[in-house]
Amino acid sequence: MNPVNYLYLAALLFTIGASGVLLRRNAIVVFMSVELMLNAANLALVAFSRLHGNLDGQIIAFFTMVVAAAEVVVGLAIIVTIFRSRHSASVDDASLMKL
Amino acid sequence: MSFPLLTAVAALPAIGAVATAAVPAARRTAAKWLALAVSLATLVLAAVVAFRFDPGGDRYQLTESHTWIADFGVRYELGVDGIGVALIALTALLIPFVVLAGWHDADPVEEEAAPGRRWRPTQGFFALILAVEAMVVISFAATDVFLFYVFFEAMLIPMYFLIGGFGDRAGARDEAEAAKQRSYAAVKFLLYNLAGGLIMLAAVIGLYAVTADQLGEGTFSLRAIVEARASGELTMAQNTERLLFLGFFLAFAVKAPLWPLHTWLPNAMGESTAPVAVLITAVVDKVGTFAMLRFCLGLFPEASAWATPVVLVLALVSIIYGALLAIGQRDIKRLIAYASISHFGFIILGIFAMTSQGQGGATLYMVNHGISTAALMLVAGFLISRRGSRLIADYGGVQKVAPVLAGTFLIGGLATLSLPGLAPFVSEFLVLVGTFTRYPAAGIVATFGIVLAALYVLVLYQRTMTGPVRPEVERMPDLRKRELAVVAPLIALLVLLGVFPKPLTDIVNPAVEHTLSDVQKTDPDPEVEAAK
Amino acid sequence: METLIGLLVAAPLLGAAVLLCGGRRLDRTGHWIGTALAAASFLLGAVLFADMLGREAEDRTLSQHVFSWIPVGGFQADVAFRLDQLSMTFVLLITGVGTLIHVYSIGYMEHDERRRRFFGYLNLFLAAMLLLVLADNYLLLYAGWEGVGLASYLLIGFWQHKPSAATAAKKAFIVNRVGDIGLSIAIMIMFTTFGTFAFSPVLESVGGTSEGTATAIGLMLLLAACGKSAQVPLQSWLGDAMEGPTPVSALIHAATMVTAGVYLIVRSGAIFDAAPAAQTAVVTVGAVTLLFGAIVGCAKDDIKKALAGSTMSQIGYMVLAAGLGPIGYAFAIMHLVTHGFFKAGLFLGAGSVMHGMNDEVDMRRYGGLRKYMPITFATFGLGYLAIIGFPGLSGFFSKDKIIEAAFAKGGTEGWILGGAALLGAAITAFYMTRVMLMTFFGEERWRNAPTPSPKEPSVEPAAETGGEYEVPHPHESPKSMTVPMIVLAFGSVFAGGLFSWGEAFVHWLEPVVPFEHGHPPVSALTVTAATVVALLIGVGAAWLQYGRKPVPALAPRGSLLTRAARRDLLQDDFNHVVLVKPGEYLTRGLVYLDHKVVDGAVNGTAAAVGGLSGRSRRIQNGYARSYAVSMLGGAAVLVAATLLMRAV
Amino acid sequence: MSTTTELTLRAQELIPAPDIEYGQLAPVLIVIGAAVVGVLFEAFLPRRARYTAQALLAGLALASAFAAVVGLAAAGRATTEAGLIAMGALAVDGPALFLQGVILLVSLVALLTFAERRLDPRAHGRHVDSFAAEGAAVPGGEGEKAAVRAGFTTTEVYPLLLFAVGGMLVFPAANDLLTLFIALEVFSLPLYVLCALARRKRLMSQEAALKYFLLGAFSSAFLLFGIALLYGYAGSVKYAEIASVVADTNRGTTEALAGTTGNDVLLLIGGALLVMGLLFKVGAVPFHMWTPDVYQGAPTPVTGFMAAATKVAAFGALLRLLYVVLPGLTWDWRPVMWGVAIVSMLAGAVIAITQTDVKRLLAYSSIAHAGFILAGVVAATPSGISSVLFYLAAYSFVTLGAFAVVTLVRDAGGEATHLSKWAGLGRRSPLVAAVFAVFLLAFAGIPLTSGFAGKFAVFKAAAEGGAGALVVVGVIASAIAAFFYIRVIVLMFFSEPKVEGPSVAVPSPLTTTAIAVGVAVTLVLGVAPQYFLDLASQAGVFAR
Repeated sequence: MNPVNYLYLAALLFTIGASGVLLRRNAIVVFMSVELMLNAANLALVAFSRLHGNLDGQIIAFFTMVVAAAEVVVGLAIIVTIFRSRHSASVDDASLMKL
Repeated sequence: MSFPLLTAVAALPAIGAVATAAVPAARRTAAKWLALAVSLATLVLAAVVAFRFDPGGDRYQLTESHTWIADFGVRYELGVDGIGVALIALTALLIPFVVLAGWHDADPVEEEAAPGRRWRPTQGFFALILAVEAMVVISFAATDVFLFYVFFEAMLIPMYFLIGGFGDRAGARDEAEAAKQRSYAAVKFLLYNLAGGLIMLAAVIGLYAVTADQLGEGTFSLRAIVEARASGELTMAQNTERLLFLGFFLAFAVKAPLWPLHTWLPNAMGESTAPVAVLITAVVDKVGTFAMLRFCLGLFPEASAWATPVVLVLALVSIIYGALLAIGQRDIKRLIAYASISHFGFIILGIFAMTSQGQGGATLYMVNHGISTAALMLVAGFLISRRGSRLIADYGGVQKVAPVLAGTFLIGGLATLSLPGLAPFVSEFLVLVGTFTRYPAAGIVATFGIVLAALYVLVLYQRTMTGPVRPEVERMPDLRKRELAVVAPLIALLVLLGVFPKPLTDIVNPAVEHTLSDVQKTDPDPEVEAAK
Repeated sequence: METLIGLLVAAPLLGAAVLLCGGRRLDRTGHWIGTALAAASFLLGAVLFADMLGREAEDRTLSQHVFSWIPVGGFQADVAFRLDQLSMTFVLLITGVGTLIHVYSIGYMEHDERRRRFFGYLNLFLAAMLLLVLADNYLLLYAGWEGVGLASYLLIGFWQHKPSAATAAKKAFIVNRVGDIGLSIAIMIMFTTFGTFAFSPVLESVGGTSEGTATAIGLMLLLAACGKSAQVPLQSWLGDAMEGPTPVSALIHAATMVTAGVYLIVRSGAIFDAAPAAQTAVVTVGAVTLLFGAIVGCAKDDIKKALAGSTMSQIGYMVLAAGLGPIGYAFAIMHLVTHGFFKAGLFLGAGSVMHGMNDEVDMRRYGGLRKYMPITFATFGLGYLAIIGFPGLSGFFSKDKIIEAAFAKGGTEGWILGGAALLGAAITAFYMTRVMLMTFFGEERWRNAPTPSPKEPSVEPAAETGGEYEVPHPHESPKSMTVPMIVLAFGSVFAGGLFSWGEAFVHWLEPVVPFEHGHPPVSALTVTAATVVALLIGVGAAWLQYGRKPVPALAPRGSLLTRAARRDLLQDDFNHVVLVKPGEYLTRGLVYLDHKVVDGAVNGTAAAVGGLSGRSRRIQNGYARSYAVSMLGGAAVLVAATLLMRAV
Repeated sequence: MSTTTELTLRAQELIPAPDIEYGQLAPVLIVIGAAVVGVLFEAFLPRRARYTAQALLAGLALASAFAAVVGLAAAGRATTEAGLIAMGALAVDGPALFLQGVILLVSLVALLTFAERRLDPRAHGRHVDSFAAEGAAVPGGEGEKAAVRAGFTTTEVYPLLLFAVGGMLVFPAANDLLTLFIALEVFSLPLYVLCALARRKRLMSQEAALKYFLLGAFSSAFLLFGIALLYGYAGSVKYAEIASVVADTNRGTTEALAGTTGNDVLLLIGGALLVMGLLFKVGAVPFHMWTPDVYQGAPTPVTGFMAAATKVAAFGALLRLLYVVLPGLTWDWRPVMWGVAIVSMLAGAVIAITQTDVKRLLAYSSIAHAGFILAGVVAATPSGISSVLFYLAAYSFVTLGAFAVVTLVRDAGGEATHLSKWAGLGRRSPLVAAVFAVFLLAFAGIPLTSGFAGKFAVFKAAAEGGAGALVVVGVIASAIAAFFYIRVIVLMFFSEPKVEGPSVAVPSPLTTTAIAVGVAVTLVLGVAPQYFLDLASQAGVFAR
């Protein structure tokens, strides 16, 4: 099947992820949506890599996974600290600073 | 490489400023004397400049030129023509009086003066005055547009602190309100001028772009640009030139100030102490009119000619409007401020009349107005400091208790209404004649200014000095030695320059001829060749 | 010799400088210094006069170039003097009368602690006035012109603690300034037209320019003259000027300064000759003023104000004469001189009366003073006879000539002018007789206390003595005051005769002031007769009114004209309504405008930016997700924009 | 035996072993290496020793890295010897070295403020710095109290700082999209953590971290997707090759490419997303929203570091991207950048007017300045590049200094950042107020300060690049901006001091040095900028 379809899928996933970020309150979920966007990018990379027949795309995908993992570490750390100090993982509750 | 005289004239007060600021908190008086000494030394240097200057010589003399910021094509280029000399002399001359007059204006109030406090208003006050002097001198001597711009802008900062930090405490009921009005005035002053300056910045950059585009590498050197224009290797598109001209002119019109960009001046002069007010109107504002003469006309002759009608009208409006508002004021210092607006109208009128009388008169006017306003404003300051009020209505019959004060005040006033025999008459009449020869209507309208001037001066004098003595002023002491030492020389100078202005005109005339040749204008010939 | 000219001016100037800067230590000697220097310059004048007489009529003109004053381009103003017969006449008048009045003031100002300053001002005036008449170019003349204005300002307001005095002084200066506009514009036109403003070149080359230009210059000069010489419509200040000490009124506002306008017109004769329209304007002003002043003079009860009105009217005569051209110039000057004598005398007399009546000025509070102050009576009387033109006295010669010249103008114009002059003569006789009678004859109205009247401002001095009234003890004034009066009286008697002895004066002036005989439609004798008749009528009427029946101590309401005349024919009310009030509204309006509109625009902009800021910062609502939205939106815009850019 | 050798041989011909110019990588390697060592310190050194050890280590590392950069520059790597290293992954050229130098100096100064521990009052007789005793402990909870009592300090900040610096060093030098992405993450992640570690106002600090993290991750997702699209467009992630495809030299080399390569939509969208990711780091409108909150919440030393260093790095990367990869697209991205620049200048200036918190104020001002710098970026001329380089150098030191001063003004609740508390500071401690005034004037672009020189350079470049309109807008924006800088000065000098106003803590030599350096640079670059302008203009050429 035409590899270009994978691109459409990737775009779709990316959009879903983005809208997840905008719509969900729970920090964890928001963060998962970001991960989804990253993976959408990965999919696109791999698809392109297939199209171009060179490995760069796949290599980047590997790197991305590592980065994502690193982000998870930092992200979760932050989110958990917040959760412990204000007993809520809602992104909207964290709005002390404004204007 | 001869001794950099002009740099020295600027550097001396600059160093003096730093030194004064460094005087420890406890030694206030020392700071005052130091400042006075420095300002006097500067005066001496300025005198040397005046003597070294040869009216018959080149257009710009005592020149210095070093690269400063090659990337911007900026050079540290100094040089004076007669106009510059006159104004540098004026500046150097007035500062000692400003210092002397402000002797006690910055003495800290008790609880501030408490030992151990690091707050040192006195040192700051005099240091700032000297700093302003240094910057003003540079901008009078700069023949590099960028260099001029830098100091034109930079001098706002010390002025800003002088206005906002050291208002006379006669403004409002309580110190808090006074402080509020002060900082309002200071901010207004700064923003007005900064805005003007930033517009000019755009024009300065534009000028660079133009020169860079046509001369290969951008330059700000006034002389280089003027020569290039003369030789035709630099030509500006009409619209470009006009836009650039406007950019420059706006900045100068704010500084001058020209109606309708004047509203900062009454606040600034009203809220600040008399010496600072003098500094504003007699020294700093002159940079504006001076720059019109040197940069607007020098760099953009065609555009200047193009703008002349509008400028003349605005100048006339300033003359009449300023005078009328002066008549309508209740506050002595604001009255003087509006009077100054009227006078700046005359100066600008003279500059754009494009005749040797007009521009020569305008230059003399800058000097004379500086001295006369200084005299009037400083005496007014002494008066206000005695009664603690700026309202005209709070005075009456002062001449009975303090005749000398009243007398000097009257002389200052008479100078302001340009009575023959006192310096301002010479310049004002020159401006009028110079304008009339080319624009009769404008000349006639401006002439009405002299009646209005008589009105606001004499009304002020009548309300404050004559009539029955009010109980509040009964105890009022007459002028003290220090104060007399401030006023007497100024008055002597007014008389001298009114009776024998020749030395000044001799210096100024050649410079004016050059400026006129920049704009390719010559005086209109008389219609009948009179039998001489 | 030339160098002496400068000294003429320098001497009194030095005096002024010394006296004004000298400080209290000169209080005891000040007045002597002042008088001495005035006398010195008179002597100088005399010396120069002698020298002048010693030379041929043609080369009597001396000129001295002192230094170059304002040299800028083609504009070359010099400090240079020109002493010819005309200016010489003035020099003698000014220094002579001036010196006398200095002497007089020594006595008159004896009890004033600011006497030193008074003399300083007097000297300042002399210097300025001499500068005015000696200048050889219009700009220097202008300097003197404003200088005398300043001196008059200082002297009118000499008693500054009196608000009325301060106001009068200010008014005088400002009205004069209005006139000065004329002079300065005239100079500008001259410079533009001739490239110079020195007398001789300008006057010689007037012919070269258009009549329009000449007319313009002429009218401007006339405006200046009106201001300085209190001619309609700029006469309103002279009446109030009487607030000044009486010597001042005598010297400045009768003898010398107020005649400067006449000098200006005569001096610029060539210009007016080239501009008939301007001449017509001059004669009109003259005629109107001589009647105006006379009428005002009839209604005033304040002795000085009455005399002021008369001054106005007499100067009207001079201006009229000056406007007649060569047939009148000389007589204008002649009347000017004689008037200088008798009017000064009259004022000094009035001063001496006030001196003896503890500063009462209301003639209705005088009466029967002749036996208390005989010398004053005598001198005043002679002055009176002179001014009404009693045959044989100086006023007669000068005034009569002017009336003749007026008729000689020819045509209806001549008749009108002549008639006006005649009428003026009659009225003069009337009001002067009135003054005379009310002051020196009739019963002694000053014995009983004044009935306070609301609409009489001039009882202020009496009011100063704290309400209850002490009867004055009229007495003759000290020598220092009477001697000058006597001298002046001599002048007022003989000057006229002397001058017209074989037209001596006219011929003396002729080299500088062109003269030609006027030919009145009727014989000169008829005119003279008519004049005499007119004066008899005037005297008679006055006697019927004030001589026969007693003068009421409180002014009767009087006819409409009388009341108008008391208020200077509503001049001030006119100015108030037409100029002052609108001016006040204008300034107030502008102050408001400046604050609300011009300044408001600036502050408004600032406020607007502030408001914008306040509103736009709400976008920053603290919610991370909304931030994300803006980012996404931004990204969308970015993408869209880039695509768009490629599309177009 | 023989098979293995055979395998290795085949592997070597399949995957050629990369040759790395370690010498030219030295700056990065030193910093990263030091960071790793720092982590080891955390693991093995006793608590007492850590602060000193870490601070020294970091200082040493940064200093020697800077030395290395200077060395490279001296070796002509900035000009004649400029080139690509690590198989084209990194560029060692003028802009890279210049910016790396700036970043290292900035970090060095920032390090001083990190190590400051005299400002906060002693806790249980121990000096404490501005970082939480134990980041993981609940604010105000038992754990925190215990940690404080035990005198814990978060010395991890130093390795984190070093990692961030390492990332930043790579960022402007990155010469392929992958390196770019990695570098971005490498310096972002430590920053997220650093933001969360304030000692006072911890809730706000954590909130700042959360916002920064989420939005940062969000933006880097966009960036990554952009990378993907560009890769799809060009079939490579190397700048040079993408550029050549854009310049359409080797269009359609292989059949496979035919479908996608030269599909400009991919290029345009990809480029836009990529640029957006960078604009986020720069803090340009409309991607600026995180700036105020994060600047306010983060520990002030960290804010200073971020505000200065991140901008430098991000603008470096942006410059390289726009000048090396997308020059063929100039006419596509330029108008867009115009828009962003204008909006940033105006919005930043306008919104700042009504701010009441010093740190937020500075945040908005930084947005406005991002706009000014963009004006130079769009000039698309060599002088544009050098002007931006100069501006970055000037700006970063002013910013550092300003935030350093902010750390000094304190009351019971820690730093007193609310403007109302700054009233009358000039009366109480003229020197500090004066210094801060100098920084504000520099921000406002008053002549004789570095701010003016930078602004002039940028506007001049813009004008020459034919962007006169930008100059005018910039001028207007500066006028508006001047208003709020002036406001602060008025507050400090012309209004009466509050009775229970904040006190100015007397700092240790560390912060003093930091501020002094800031002032010095501000004035030197203002009065005699020539030398540095030369440096910048020499460094204004990218290696391709």
